[in-house]
Amino acid sequence: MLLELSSDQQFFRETTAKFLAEFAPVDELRRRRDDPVGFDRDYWKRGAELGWTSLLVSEANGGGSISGRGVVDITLIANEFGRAAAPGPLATTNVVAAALNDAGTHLPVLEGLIAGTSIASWCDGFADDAFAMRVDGDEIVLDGVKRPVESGSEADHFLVTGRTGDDGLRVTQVLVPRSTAGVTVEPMQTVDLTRRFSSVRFDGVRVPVSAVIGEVGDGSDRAQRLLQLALVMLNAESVGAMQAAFDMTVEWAFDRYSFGRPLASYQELKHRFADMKSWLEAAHATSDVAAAAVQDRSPDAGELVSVAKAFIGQYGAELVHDCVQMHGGIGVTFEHDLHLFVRRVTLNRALLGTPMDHRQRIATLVLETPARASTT
Amino acid sequence: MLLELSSDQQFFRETTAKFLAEFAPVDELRRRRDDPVGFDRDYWKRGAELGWTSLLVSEANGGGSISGRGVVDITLIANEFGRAAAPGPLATTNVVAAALNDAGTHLPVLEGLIAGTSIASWCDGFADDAFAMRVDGDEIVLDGVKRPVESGSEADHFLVTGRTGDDGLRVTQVLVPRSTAGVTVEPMQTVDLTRRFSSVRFDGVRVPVSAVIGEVGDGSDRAQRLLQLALVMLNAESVGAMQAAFDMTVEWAFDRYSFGRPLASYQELKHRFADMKSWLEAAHATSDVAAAAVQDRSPDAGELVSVAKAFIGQYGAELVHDCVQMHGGIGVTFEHDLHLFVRRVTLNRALLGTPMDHRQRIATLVLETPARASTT
Amino acid sequence: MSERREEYQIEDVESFRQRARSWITAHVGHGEPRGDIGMFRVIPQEDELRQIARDRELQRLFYDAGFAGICVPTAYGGQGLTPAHQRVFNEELVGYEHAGRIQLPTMTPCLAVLLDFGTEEQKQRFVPPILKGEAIWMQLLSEPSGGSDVAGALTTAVRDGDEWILNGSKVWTTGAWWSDWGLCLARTNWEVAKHRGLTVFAFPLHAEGVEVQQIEMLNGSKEFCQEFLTDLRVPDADRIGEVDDGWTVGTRWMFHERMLQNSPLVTIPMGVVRGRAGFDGVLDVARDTGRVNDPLVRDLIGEARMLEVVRDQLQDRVSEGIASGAMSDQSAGIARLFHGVSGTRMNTIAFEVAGGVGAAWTDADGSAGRAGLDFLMRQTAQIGGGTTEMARNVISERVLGMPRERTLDRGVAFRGVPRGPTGRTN
Amino acid sequence: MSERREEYQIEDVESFRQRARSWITAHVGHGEPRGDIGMFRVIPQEDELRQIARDRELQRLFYDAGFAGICVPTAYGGQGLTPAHQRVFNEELVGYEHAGRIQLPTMTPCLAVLLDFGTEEQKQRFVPPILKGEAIWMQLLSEPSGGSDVAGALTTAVRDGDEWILNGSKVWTTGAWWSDWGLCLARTNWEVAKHRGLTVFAFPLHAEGVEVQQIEMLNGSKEFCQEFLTDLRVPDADRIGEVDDGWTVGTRWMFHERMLQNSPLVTIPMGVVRGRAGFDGVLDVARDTGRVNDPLVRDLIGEARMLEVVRDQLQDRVSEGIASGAMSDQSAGIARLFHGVSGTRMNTIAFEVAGGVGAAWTDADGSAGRAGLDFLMRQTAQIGGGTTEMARNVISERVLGMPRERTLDRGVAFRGVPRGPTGRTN
Repeated sequence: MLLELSSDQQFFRETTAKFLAEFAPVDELRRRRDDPVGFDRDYWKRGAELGWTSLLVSEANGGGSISGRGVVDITLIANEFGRAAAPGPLATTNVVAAALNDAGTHLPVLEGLIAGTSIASWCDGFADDAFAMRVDGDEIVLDGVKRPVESGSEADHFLVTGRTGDDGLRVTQVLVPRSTAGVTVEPMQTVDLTRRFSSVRFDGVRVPVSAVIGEVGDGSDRAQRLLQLALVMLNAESVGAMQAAFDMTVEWAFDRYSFGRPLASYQELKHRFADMKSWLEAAHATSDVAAAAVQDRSPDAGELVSVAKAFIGQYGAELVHDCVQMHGGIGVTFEHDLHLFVRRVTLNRALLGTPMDHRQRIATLVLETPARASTT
Repeated sequence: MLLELSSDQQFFRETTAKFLAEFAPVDELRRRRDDPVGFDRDYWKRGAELGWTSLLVSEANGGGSISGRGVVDITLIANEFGRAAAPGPLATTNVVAAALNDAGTHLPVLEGLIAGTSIASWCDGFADDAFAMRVDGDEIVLDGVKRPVESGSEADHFLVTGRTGDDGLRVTQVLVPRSTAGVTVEPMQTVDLTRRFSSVRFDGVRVPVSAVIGEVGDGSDRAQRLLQLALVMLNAESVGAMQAAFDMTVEWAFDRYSFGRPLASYQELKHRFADMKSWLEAAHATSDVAAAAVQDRSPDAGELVSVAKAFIGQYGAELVHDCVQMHGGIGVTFEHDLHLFVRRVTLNRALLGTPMDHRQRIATLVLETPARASTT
Repeated sequence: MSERREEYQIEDVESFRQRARSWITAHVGHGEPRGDIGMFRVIPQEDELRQIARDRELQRLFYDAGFAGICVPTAYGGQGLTPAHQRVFNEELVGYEHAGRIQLPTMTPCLAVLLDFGTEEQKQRFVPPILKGEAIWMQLLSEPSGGSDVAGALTTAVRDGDEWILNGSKVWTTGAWWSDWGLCLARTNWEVAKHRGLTVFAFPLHAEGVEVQQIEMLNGSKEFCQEFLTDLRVPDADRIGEVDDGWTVGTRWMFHERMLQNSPLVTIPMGVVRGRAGFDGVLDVARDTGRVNDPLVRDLIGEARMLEVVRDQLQDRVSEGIASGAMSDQSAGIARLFHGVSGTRMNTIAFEVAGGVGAAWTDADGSAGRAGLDFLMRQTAQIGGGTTEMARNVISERVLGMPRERTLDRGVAFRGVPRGPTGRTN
Repeated sequence: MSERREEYQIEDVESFRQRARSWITAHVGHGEPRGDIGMFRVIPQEDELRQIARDRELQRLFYDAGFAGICVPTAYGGQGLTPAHQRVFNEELVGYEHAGRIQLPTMTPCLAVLLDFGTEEQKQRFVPPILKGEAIWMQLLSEPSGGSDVAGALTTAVRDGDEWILNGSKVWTTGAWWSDWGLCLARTNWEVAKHRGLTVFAFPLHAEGVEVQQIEMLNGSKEFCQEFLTDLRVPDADRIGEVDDGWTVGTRWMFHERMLQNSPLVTIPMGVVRGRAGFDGVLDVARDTGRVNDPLVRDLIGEARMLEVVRDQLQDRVSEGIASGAMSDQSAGIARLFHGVSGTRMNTIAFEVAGGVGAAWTDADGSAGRAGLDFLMRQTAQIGGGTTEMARNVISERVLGMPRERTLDRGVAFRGVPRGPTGRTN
């Protein structure tokens, strides 16, 4: 999280923090472990009233940011989600809202998303899945499976991206109502306690051309930007979860005595805490820099979100697991709170590209950048 | 090194250890830094009299092992070479000796190698280089570059492997006298203080068919075995160098005081020593098991030498560098002895396949083993 | 530990192998090729009870055929043979059913401790039921407040005539709810230094005064239990070792614990415990995700294979070193450390290879679908059976002879040792 | 540290940028795109002297144009501007010649310490020659016996009237043989605790009583020196800070040292020190070995790039946090730790990518041919400028507030502190 927030941002962040402390306490999260949805619609609607769903939408379309930099603002919320391991389809709904805002289509749907009365799921992932999309007269026909789709079982709409055109190289995005014939939603299992994912099958699903977000074939840049936005939110959330696990473990190290001394007095543990602190601050830094670059639509935004995702995926997991190690056996019990954060970091590490995937992407971006290619 | 040696093996090992302490002390190694050869012929001849060059050769051919298991015996010498960072073409000469012994050809050359009066260099590496070899009537024609070739500048003979036959799939090995027309030896730079390497160019070099080791096209299995033998020696030598660096650093930790306490009393350093000890013992174990498998021509010998090479390459380097770190600045000065062992471990890590290369090879071997392929 | 018969009486190892092979092929059914013991799997309780009942039957089958307690003296129902015989039996058992779920901690450390420190009467009484599969033992060593400091036990035993009255709580016992006996380290003297006021007791886990609660792990596994001892009465005849000398017992106890399946008292097919969730798990995930031809995945497969092979080679070296006396008993910590560190790394590799399947999966994803929950439990490889931190202490201090870590509980009455930031000392 | 002029007097940063750009393009030659400062390169001594002479000329060029000491008060020959102006100047200097070899440790920590603790007279006397390139300073801090414990200095200063007589030895000074002045931490009182008996002095390195020896590193580099002080006489007027209060100076000194090129006193083109031998080095090796299309090499390229980008992002965060007061000065250790650990990792990656070329090479192998010798020097990234171990101590104790490590030298007269296994205390 940013070292310095404006007073508006600080108030905004604290409001969400207090709300989550009241309505998503750890015992509530545990109770939801077998809940097929993972969150209450009412909880989500009240969160939307706090601004969770409007930050990436222009004021003209009914949204609005806190600081004029909505992508930065939403990292504050995502960070609090991580600190509380909070339920709710934050990333997926905001990605769809950003897409509709960007294209300027489906504004009534966008209105419902902002109000929190409707849920939409972004169906795309890090890599292109095998998915068939074609234009058939004034209809779009979809065939294939998208997975994992966050909150697929609750979604009223699905944002689906595919390739169209004779060359198969044009990217088109459509918004498919859940009730459309041929759409099947199958629940998946997951590492998280409250997040839910589905495998969504599209069997010859037909939607009118009016379902297209923007225009047929104009989705390439938008799809890239949506991935960047999703990564920004995942990263900020993971950093929040890392912070929560770290703070909890520092406290434990002071309180827990072994051989007559607090754990915090053992040099080997102290040095591991120092390493963790360096990873944690680095995670904050890289998450924030990437968010700012995406906000500014900077040319290196793609590389910076991948750098952040690769780093936070790798070192975030190492950090929370070292927190577990510091706790010993109690740290892997269901009754302890630590696993709530281990789960969230683990989930986000595996979603939308692992560290290995993103390292490969970084290399591709670096090697294909003309400026750098010319330095030798 | 093996935990338990026979009394013969123990005597044999100690004889070499004493010889190296007398004739290759650390100051002598430092003096040789700019010596284009890196060792004395007389030193080598006297080592040969101690058995350095005869262990992989049958008694019938003038050699002989200590324990009846020559591959195991030679790891004792290689280990001492590592402990002393000793000069001399141990691996390369023994590989050629093993080849000639195996094929039963060029016995007069073999005799000179055993006596230490002649040096031969094995020119092959981990991967096939681009190298052209063809049979032209009763001659073999060689074109290409082999590098790095150990002690190439001193070698009287070069063992060169190439592919022959219409399909280019038959492996042939030839012994090329250094004086042959078209052979050019160019010195290379290296990380080691006394080992020397060359790039050897063969420009339309013609040797008679009698230069072939064994027969034309029979070299495939032998080439694999030579690589295994070379890896066994490199591994054992690296383990010896790891042991020397570790022992020196443990002693330093007891003697060096910081803030009024010996380094050995700091828990964080103690735990790193524990990690190093586990890597060191593991390196001994995997080196020894691989050597035994190569001795026994076990079907998994290829996998086991790669496992050992990958492990010792990675963890050996981490161990010696952590020894440097424990020493601080003094550990990277030329006057300190530590770098002698860092160099040897570094050299062997990069020779004949890096850890990454061998991990890839392990995966290939595992995935292509029918037994394992059928377990799912 | 296992008194050998006179040399001329001992059956030749190869002839034993033939006999074992004949019997196993004739009388033991085929089992799963790889085990999943101690992997925190989530299984219904009725299934677990059925598995344990079956393991008791198998143990009895081995006993009746003369293959239980291969290294246990014949006087206590064993076979009086050598570790080499046990190893051969474990080799021959590969691919067959076995009583693997009830070997640890019953055979080691519990049986091993009984053989080391039990009186003749205790050995006569306790050992045969163990070998017959009638008595499953648990180790009551760790405490909720204790962490790695097992000698800092707060569970208290007070003498009352021929009995002792125990109060306190123990934790991290595997399957105490279906086990029979517990071996328990308790404090019998608060007025002396930590290690000098401990005593070891044995008691039935279903005795009055013992309450067993299952602990739920984060992945839903309920493999572990916590026990609450309330005015539990234990006859002095069930005390193991001398009064206040429990740390002598405890030191050997922890050595036996580190031996795990390498103990010559354990009958488990060679490679079963070693194989699971290590390299084979990585390979399964790579296959189920269709990634075996990806060079990056192959790099990870190569690393996992390397770690597993070296881990086992190191274990063998250390076991042989300890057996021959070339290494001290404390060197067992070297293998334990490597086991833990390589275990978490292999687990991480499996998770990386699983890719997005590690986040969310369906049953159709096969082994890859287990990678996510397994990853959450990653550190158990470095916690269970003594943490890697404790192993590093042991290696640096006891193997390398470096200065002991400063403790605030040495040489002072245990009653006065700080146990929390407020200076609270009970 | 740098007193700002009155608000209305300060030149606007953007106008400063324009002015700097115009002047640089008109008066400074083009330089190497990337630097290799502090990389232990092996160069002939005459080349090194020529480079230093050129750097002195450049420093004078900047001084004469009003671009030296941008954040130094005008009273001492500086420009009295802000860190933002320095940053802009460094940005504009990218691609041009610069005096990079004589910035560290002259500008920080030496100049920074002089500005913090020098008397008015000392600042008037010492600072202008530094800004003009006439005085290159070295820090005489570490000692051969000292390791990370710089406060354990054995170099002794004894008062003799208006002078002090210094005896002892200092080590790890960069290029002392071509430098002019040294800033030296010495012990002035052996009868008090370690930190309370130190004092800081300045003296010319070519004074009588100073012998400078070059140290040869394992790769042949002779960047570092060791100094032997024998009855060196230093006037009390060249004492920096109070007598026996040298640790107050030393604490700031080490803070300034950790700032490295992030100090607002340093003029180095943005990215120069950062770029070399990190990610760009990896990329060069990959290109020179023709491996950029190998997915495994791309994985390593991606990792190196990630580490470098995050390292710089972290450095910026910490610098901003310290500047704003959101983080303590001690937080500089966080960036230092990451810098060291990522540096050794990037070095290792370059060596792995070099493959067999890392073992033996010819000039034709280009950058890849440097990977082997660089790898031998890998740990310098975690040793130089304060070890990563010390950074971890600082972070855990001073940033996270964990209990201080037990030392045997606190609260006792330094004379009695153990300095070796025999109990030898000098």
